[in-house]
Amino acid sequence: MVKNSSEDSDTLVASMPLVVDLDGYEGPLDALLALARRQQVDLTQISILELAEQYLAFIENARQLRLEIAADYLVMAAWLAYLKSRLLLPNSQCDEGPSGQEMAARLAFQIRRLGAMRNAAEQLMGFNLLGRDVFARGAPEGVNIIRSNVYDVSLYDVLRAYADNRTREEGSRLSIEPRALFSVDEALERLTSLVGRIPDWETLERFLPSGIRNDHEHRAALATTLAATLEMTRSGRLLLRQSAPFSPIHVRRAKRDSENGSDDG
Amino acid sequence: MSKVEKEVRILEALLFAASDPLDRKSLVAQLPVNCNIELLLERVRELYADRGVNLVCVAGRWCFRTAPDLAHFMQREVTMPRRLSRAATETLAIIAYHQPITRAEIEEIRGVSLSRGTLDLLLQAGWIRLRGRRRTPGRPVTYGTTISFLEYFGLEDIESLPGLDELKAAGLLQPMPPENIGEGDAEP
Amino acid sequence: MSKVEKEVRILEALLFAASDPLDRKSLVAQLPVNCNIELLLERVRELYADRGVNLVCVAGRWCFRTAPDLAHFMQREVTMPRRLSRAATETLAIIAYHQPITRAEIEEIRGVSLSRGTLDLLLQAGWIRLRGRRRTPGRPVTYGTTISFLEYFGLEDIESLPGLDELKAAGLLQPMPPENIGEGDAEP
Repeated sequence: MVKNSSEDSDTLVASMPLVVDLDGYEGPLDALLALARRQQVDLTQISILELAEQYLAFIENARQLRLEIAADYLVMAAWLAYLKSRLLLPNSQCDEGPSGQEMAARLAFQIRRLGAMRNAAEQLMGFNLLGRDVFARGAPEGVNIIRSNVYDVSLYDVLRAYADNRTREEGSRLSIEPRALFSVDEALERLTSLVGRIPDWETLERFLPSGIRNDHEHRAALATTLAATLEMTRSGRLLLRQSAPFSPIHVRRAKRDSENGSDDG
Repeated sequence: MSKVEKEVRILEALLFAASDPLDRKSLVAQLPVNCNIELLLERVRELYADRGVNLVCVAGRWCFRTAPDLAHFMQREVTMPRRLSRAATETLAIIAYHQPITRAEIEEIRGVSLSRGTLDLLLQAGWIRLRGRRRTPGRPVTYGTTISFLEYFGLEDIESLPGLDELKAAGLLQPMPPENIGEGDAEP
Repeated sequence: MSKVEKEVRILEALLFAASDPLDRKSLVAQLPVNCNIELLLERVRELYADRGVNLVCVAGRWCFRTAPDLAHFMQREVTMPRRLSRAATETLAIIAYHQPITRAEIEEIRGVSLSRGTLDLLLQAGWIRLRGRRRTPGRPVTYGTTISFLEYFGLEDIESLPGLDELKAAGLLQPMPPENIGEGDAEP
């Protein structure tokens, strides 16, 4: 941290090595405020040019120390380098946009404003705070006069409730797509309608439904169709054959005496 | 100010701020050392004897109490503020954000059915009102918030409610990690 | 006992028994008719000026508080509020002085973006509230302070913020430097 008190003299400031500790600052404006406080006690009199140089030196120093410098510090450095050039150049070219002086004044304003707010915050925290310095009646006797609000709920509670609800909602809106898988019932129905057309051994694969889009559906259809053939085999309507483990499964209509030759259509 | 007077002031402050009557021991522990607690208590008792607040000793412990003769000035029906239930708060928030909204829509957003009293309670509190009827089958009643709602919550108009992005920016709305799905516990 | 003295006693008792600061209206409603509330409050204030408990006006409402100089005799661990970070106190101060103010404006003053929890924490503590929306593109939400803020810091009203007049006079509460230089974007 740059200590910011008791260094009024410019020569002293100039001779002071810059202490580089980026963690000590909350952003470039904060760093500039700290540098400005070194420069002068009265923030209304800051020299922006000098401040720009100090800041650039500060960033350069940090770079040499190979400290990681956040992007906004570098943006500020680039902007200050530009401002410095604007301030140093004679104001001859009458381009649009604010002059160097105007830009400097605005920056000085921002620094003063941040400084003022920081002082105000310190002053506020130095007040006699309720519960820290002064205390309310510890045991009010409960005569709560004119309190027309029956419910104790703040806007914060309402917002919180809504936010929680939305959070739950976002998290739980999990729509499960209906899976177009072939069911055993469907396979049974399909095979039943086809069974008359399987006079000879055919591979099971041939009886899968059409419109299968991927391997996943294919495997599911194969499993349900197999289950259906097993069921139909059990009830004596089909025959199944597999010559070796993992080899293709073949299906054939079971010839039943009663149906022989009659149900081919 | 004499030493005793100073100690009397401390004793007053301690007794005032205490949430329970204090016994001699705890008083002595908080007062400066070597003070005469009996003398101090007697002083305070005398000081406040004719005031609106008196020092009394109950069960060996000391506290301030309003003077008994003023009891009838202290009486006023006490409407102790009750906490609004979570369900009611959430319902109120949903109505505020989605008005005009029907009961069924509220239930859909909350994911649970609305218990009978919730809307009644909010209507009674004067925060919501009937807005009209939806032009859909069954013509369900729609609800919205009232002027009292705005006044109570210090809102200029209903547009002043922060949007989802703003809730997010204020840190209220937090993305929920997927692990929590199904537990219904969105507390961060 | 004179009429005024009697009324002073009642006022003491009322203020003492109340759990929250009381405004003039509530006090008048409880006191006997035709009493001079200003005079009574002044009397009580004087009576307690040097006592261990003082009458103070916070947020335009009256209450007793322990004398600030006795702070170190009070049992701190009981209600010690959690320490606010520098970012949080600074944000609170900026909101107090610049209200109504948007999140973007707070960030501009601080020169850094606001971390997620800061506003949430201040909202939860009940010190800030939503004020409305700025009539600018995007209609951003604006924030301001609450009555609890005044109570916590013991301020009579928002005009009592330290140095408010000086800051105003120095133009530091305006969005732009007092000279109001150009529209050039000098944003760092």
